[in-house]
Amino acid sequence: MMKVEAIVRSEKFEAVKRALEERGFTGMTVYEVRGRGEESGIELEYRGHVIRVDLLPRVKIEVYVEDDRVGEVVEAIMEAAWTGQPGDGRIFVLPVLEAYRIRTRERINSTGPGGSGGPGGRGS
Amino acid sequence: MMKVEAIVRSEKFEAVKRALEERGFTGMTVYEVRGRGEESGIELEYRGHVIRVDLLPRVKIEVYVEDDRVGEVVEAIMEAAWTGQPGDGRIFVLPVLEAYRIRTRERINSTGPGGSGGPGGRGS
Amino acid sequence: MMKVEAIVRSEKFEAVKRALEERGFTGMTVYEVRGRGEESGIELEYRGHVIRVDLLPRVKIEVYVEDDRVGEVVEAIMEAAWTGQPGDGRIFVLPVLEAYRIRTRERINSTGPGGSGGPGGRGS
Amino acid sequence: MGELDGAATAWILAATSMVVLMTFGVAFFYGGLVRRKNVASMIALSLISLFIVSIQWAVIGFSLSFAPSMGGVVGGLDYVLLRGIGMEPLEGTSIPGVLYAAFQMAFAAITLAILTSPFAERAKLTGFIAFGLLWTTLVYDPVAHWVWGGGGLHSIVEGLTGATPIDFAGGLVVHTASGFSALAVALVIGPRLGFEESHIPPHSIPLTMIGGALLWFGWFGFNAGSALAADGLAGNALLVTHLAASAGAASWALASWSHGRPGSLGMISGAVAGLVAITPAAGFVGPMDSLVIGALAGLASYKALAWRLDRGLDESLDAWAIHGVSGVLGSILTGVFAREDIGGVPGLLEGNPSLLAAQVVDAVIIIVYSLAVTLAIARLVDGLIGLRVTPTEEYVGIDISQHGEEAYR
Amino acid sequence: MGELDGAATAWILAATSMVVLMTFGVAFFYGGLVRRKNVASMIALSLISLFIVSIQWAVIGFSLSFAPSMGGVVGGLDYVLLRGIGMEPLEGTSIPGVLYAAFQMAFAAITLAILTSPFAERAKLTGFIAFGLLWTTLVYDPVAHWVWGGGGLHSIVEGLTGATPIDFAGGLVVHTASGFSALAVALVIGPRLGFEESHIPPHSIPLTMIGGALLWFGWFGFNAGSALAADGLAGNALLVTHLAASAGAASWALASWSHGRPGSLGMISGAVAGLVAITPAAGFVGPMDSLVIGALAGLASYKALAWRLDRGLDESLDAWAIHGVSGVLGSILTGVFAREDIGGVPGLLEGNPSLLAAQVVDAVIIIVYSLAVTLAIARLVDGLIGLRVTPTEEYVGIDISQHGEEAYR
Amino acid sequence: MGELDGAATAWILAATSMVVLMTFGVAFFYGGLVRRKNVASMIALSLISLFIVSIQWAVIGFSLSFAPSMGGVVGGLDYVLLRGIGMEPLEGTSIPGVLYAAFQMAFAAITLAILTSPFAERAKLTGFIAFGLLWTTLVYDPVAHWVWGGGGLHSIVEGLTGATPIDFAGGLVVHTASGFSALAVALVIGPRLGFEESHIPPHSIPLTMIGGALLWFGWFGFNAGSALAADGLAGNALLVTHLAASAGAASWALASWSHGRPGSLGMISGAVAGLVAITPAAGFVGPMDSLVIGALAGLASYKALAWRLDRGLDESLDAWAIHGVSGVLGSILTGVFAREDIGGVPGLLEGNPSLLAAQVVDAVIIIVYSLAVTLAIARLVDGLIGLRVTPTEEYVGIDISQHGEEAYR
Ligand SMILES: Nc1ncnc2c1ncn2[C@@H]1O[C@H](COP(=O)(O)OP(=O)(O)O)[C@@H](O)[C@H]1O
Ligand SMILES: Nc1ncnc2c1ncn2[C@@H]1O[C@H](COP(=O)(O)OP(=O)(O)O)[C@@H](O)[C@H]1O
Ligand SMILES: Nc1ncnc2c1ncn2[C@@H]1O[C@H](COP(=O)(O)OP(=O)(O)O)[C@@H](O)[C@H]1O
Repeated sequence: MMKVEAIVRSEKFEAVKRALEERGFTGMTVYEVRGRGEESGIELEYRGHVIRVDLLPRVKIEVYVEDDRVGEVVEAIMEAAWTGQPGDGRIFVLPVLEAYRIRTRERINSTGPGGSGGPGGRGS
Repeated sequence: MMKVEAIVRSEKFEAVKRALEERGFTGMTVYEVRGRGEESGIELEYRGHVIRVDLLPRVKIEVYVEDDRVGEVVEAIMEAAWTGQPGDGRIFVLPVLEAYRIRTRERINSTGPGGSGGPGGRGS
Repeated sequence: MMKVEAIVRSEKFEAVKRALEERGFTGMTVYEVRGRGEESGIELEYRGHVIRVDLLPRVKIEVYVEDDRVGEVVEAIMEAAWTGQPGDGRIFVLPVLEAYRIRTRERINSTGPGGSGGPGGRGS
Repeated sequence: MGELDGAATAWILAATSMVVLMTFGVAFFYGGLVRRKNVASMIALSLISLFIVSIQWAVIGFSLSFAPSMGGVVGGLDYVLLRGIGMEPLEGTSIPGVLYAAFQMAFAAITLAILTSPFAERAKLTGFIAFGLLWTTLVYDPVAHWVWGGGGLHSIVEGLTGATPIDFAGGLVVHTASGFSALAVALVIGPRLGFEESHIPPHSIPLTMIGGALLWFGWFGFNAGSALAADGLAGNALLVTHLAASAGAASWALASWSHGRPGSLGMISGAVAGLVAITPAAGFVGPMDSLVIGALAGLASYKALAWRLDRGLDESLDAWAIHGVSGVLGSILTGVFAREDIGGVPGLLEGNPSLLAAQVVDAVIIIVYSLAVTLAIARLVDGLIGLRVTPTEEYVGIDISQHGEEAYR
Repeated sequence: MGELDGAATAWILAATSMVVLMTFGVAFFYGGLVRRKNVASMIALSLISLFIVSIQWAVIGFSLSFAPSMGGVVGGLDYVLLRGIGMEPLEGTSIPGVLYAAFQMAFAAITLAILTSPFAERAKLTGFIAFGLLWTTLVYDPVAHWVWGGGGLHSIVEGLTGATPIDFAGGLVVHTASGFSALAVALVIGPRLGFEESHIPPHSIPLTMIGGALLWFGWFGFNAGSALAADGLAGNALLVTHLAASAGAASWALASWSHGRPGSLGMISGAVAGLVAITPAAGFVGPMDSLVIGALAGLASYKALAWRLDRGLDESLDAWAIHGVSGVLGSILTGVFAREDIGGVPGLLEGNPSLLAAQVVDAVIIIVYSLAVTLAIARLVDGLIGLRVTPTEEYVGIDISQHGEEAYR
Repeated sequence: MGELDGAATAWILAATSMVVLMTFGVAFFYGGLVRRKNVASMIALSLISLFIVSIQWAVIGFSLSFAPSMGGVVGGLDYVLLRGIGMEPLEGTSIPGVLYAAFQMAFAAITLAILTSPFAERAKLTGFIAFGLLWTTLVYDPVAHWVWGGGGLHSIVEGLTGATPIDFAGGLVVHTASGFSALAVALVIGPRLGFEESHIPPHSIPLTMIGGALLWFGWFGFNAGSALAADGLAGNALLVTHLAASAGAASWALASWSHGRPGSLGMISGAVAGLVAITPAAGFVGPMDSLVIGALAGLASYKALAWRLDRGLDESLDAWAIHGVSGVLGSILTGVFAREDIGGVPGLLEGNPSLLAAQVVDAVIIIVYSLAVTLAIARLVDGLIGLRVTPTEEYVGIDISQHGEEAYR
């Protein structure tokens, strides 16, 4: 199992959610963050002064997903969140060692990190 | 060292905190998120229409813990957060490569990811 | 590529941001969390009662960075966030398997987790 | 008809506006005390109280309360649709009839708003509206009639005790009736999900404080307006109202201090308790009396709140502990402290025990009536329509489930 | 000069204060409806309206509106810098001249505040200030002069229809003018970035409700204050104002209920629609009329809002749908419901069709004038200074880009 | 005893309510400016000021301020416990004695609330209460006595300058006294932890704006109420109050614009500076004067704020820069602009330099007295009880450490 972390524009969040839904990924956890990329924010010129607005609101979406479907999730997000302008965001994939569903108290990941099999057994 | 990420019901947070405390896990970082699982939210029927409330408030709890105590943390959360209803949440375990305590400027993890030993030495 | 997660005092955040900037790390994602460390919070004495304020506001900073620059990031944060008092915070380093920039739709990590090379190829 | 007094009219124009604003005060006071998922709903319940009661009042409520009595039980239908209420003063008053009707309308509206407390975070919208219309018609209007409209209650009480009970601005009509009715509703509607397990904390103290500020401000219109004149009695009512609020805030703060820390919510709750308790007394007692009344009210409501929490009773926002308990207390203390040179009626301290007796009997009758009729209405509506949303809707929050809204983004 | 009436003065002192507070009501009402990155800006636009219009008013606006007419088009310069306005009443009034000027000033200020709606989340500060000063001078002041200042419009309309149009408290001057001007601005300034793609949700319903509360409260000063006396007419205005608000809230709630859930924002919007519609009528119609007027206004504004959303028109906070549409509707319905025994003028229902005709013609003239002149001003300012920030600034938010502030931490 | 004037009473009933609301205005104004961990505390400090000063006032404060003088220094004990204050007017007034006491009480309360500024985010609750009671008794009450209560200061100043100093609504008593006392407290209590290192930003601009709205509104009661009548002078006070606020907002906006962006906080701060400066002048100057006074106040307070920031002085919420500085400025400008035809006293511009001299001397005396006595009280309380929480408590926040509350969830 892996964890996909995507940082996207707030106004693109609905589109991303829909894109994931369409491909059958309903599970997700989201929260609001502030961030900036390599351009180090936006510059506003103002009567000679320049002010740099460096941390802009973004939404962070986390999706835990089986290894073999990571590519689909990344693609869905990438397409839906794209505008082509600076600030579109990033997607990162992290390894997950174990996963549990609290309601059923079962372990739910079939594999360990990196798709290479791993310490976890199939829970359900 | 590993990182345990648990997404639980907001109203269960106090119970989870207590359960962790009781077992000696005082360190934690928490924040509010919104999420949904596989059921893709809750449906409300309303005069013929159905509206789907898909992102419900949850609390995300993060606990960084030595490899050999991960099981205890998972179990404590699992028990305290459980109601048996959809929406109880998930727990994920991620590997941590290095860990530092800022106050003492020391490295604090004894092992690398996945309990397999690793690049980090014991800091204190 | 790796992910550096730092939990620091809210009032130190500006200093940390500056320290990272100075070393050329502009990219970051931040959000507000509440947390406590091993001391399990702060005790306030009050007319005989003691109340324990256990979750204090902190800022969590996430920086995704190439493996070979992790040390620099950790050091920058460590120095800027330090006060020597309990509550200074922690830094953790997690492995990242894949990374993408949405705007250019390219994969941006040169290596997999732990600096050991990995499944990802260089994107740009 | 009376003769129009311009100064009185000027003041009651302002006072009526202030009392209308109080209903929003309740909205924000209560709104801050619930969780963020229910704040729009909590505010909406007060807003709905304001507009449905106002319409009911124009159609029939004013008539049921203030028209010539049908057998002492309720007002007749003479003023239905505000017929005959015009720009001239009604008999015995010196402000325009339309303004008198408007002033009284604002009282009726806020009374239902106070009663939204036990509906907090679980009200089914249709159920609340049905309940509210029935309650205003069957509880508020008759009680207002008995106390202020020339209804028969007072002659009964007078027969029993030898004194006419007094209620300057609605300690019984507004606060006792709504407070005890809240208790009845709480019993029928049941506690919120999760109430037993963990404390449900307020989501915004500043919002509650904004509500408290509007209440304190508006209460001057409420009490000093009840003089229906711009004279010394109105001035006295204003001063004692403010002092009782201050003393209530202080005594609640001290009471909670002895058990822990004095919270800002406690202080504002104590102030409201003081305001409630001085309401029946404002035209009958003096400044020093009002300090005592306010201080006692702060203590009494503090204890009542602690008691209902101990009992596990989810009368969620304490209409009972604050409005009910301090309303009764204030009515009784009016019987103790009333001064002949202020309101023309001597109380116990001036050697007139029968007023105290009248006050007690009056309060008991109104408590019993409110509890009984409200229980019946709540049960009826709960059976027919439902007072409460489903557990899933409650879990998601009333804002989304009943109003389709999210309060904050 | 008239003789000073103390009671009238007492009431108008309070009423003026209340109308000033309404401008803050607009600030918070609008502020809650925008995204958090623009809330300080949205509040600031109303605050700026308040202080620039007030200064303009003292310098020249009062004179352009109320000084003896220059050819019926606009007031002369007799009262420039408030020359000659003192503590004695002006001809035909019974309150101090300074107070009259202050009361009218508050009306001028809130009118521009209402018109900040289409500037929401994209206003360039310099552009707005230039626009605001021009608009107040070229639209508000002449229109106020025509309707209230003895200007020539009314004699023209009277010539056409045989009746003098009536506008008790500014249904046309304040609400229609600002509402239709908002439409014109929206056409020039264009929709917000992202408006077409996704719904832009309000960031704080409680803040909007606080604004709504202050509006409802202040409106009593607005309408009942327009009687310029503390008498039966003022009382009537207060009562019908409240009832129309209630009916508007109820009818909007019902209308939205039939399509989904009745939101708290809908209820308060309906209340404002009712308040707008009763504004021209408040001194001419009775309580039952006001229930009808308010209910129709709630429906009309609800439909208008739906229509402009369908059309993809980003008149962002609905000054047009609420103030414009219900302002016109109320003016017309005044022609229908006016009662001779209340305001001295019979309407259609009392067999006087010419009043209705006069009301319609008056409304049409003011709509056309407002649209045309506002379009011209907006285009001019847009060309010279710019009404709108750059896309980058809009993306970052107006609070940071125009004010250098973050509203919340 | 004077004769009761109904119209004056009607207006002062409303005005007193408005001034009480202002204390909540200060609460929200200040509350928005602190960090979220201290907002409940900041609001509570104003609320505590309101209720402890009100009780003190009823017990002894009114007597110390307004009873027949003890040697010109302070009022005697004739009115202790409000003895002898009844429903009839006091000598020389035409409103009920109880209402006069209530109106003045509201002034005393808000003065201490203004002075909570340097306690922000670090006040120890017990220390603040002790300080507040001492300060009101030893600073406010005597100063009020000197200026308004027939105390001896004015005859001394008159002896020195040949003119009696004037203070219409409390530019010196309320604003100068509290503002300079805030400076003294700031010196004793010391800066907040972290103040030197980084800017401490406000957590909610909307909350501060709500406070500002209530202040602006209430100030009409404050200034126009100080006429103690519903007449032309009250009307003049209302108009000049509004214009000064407008000009202050405008001038602060322009001043900050020349250095960066004009923030909404700057505009509302400028408005408050204008309101402060017109307070002593409101019954003595005309509308055009008030524009000048307001504009100068906006500039002066802007500069004063910048100066205290440069000096690293943590007088946290700028009671000194806004109330202190503009209070003195306004008092002095009253000596410049006073017009005989408005308030009966000519100023410098009408050829009377001695009034200006009297105003300056009066201000200096009150500044020196406030600074000296407040320093002594603050040191005393700091030594005996402590004015400030421990660093740990400060770090955690005053809401939790002093009140056991969290403001938001
Ligand atoms: N190195 C990084 N570490 C952490 N977060 C980052 C990093 N780079 C980008 N982000 C996050 O991604 C968001 C979008 O990045 P940005 O650089 O603006 O987009 P782009 O991909 O166009 O360069 C940022 O606001 C920030 O939250
Ligand atoms: N695949 C997933 N990716 C990210 N977060 C998830 C995922 N599945 C569940 N969650 C998080 O866990 C929470 C609870 O999940 P839910 O499905 O409602 O519980 P259950 O375990 O009963 O199915 C969700 O609100 C969401 O925040
Ligand atoms: N074991 C842990 N798991 C998760 N978060 C932790 C853990 N330990 C500390 N933290 C986070 O780091 C913050 C600072 O920790 P703290 O213990 O106060 O500092 P110190 O390093 O001085 O012990 C906490 O508020 C919490 O958010």
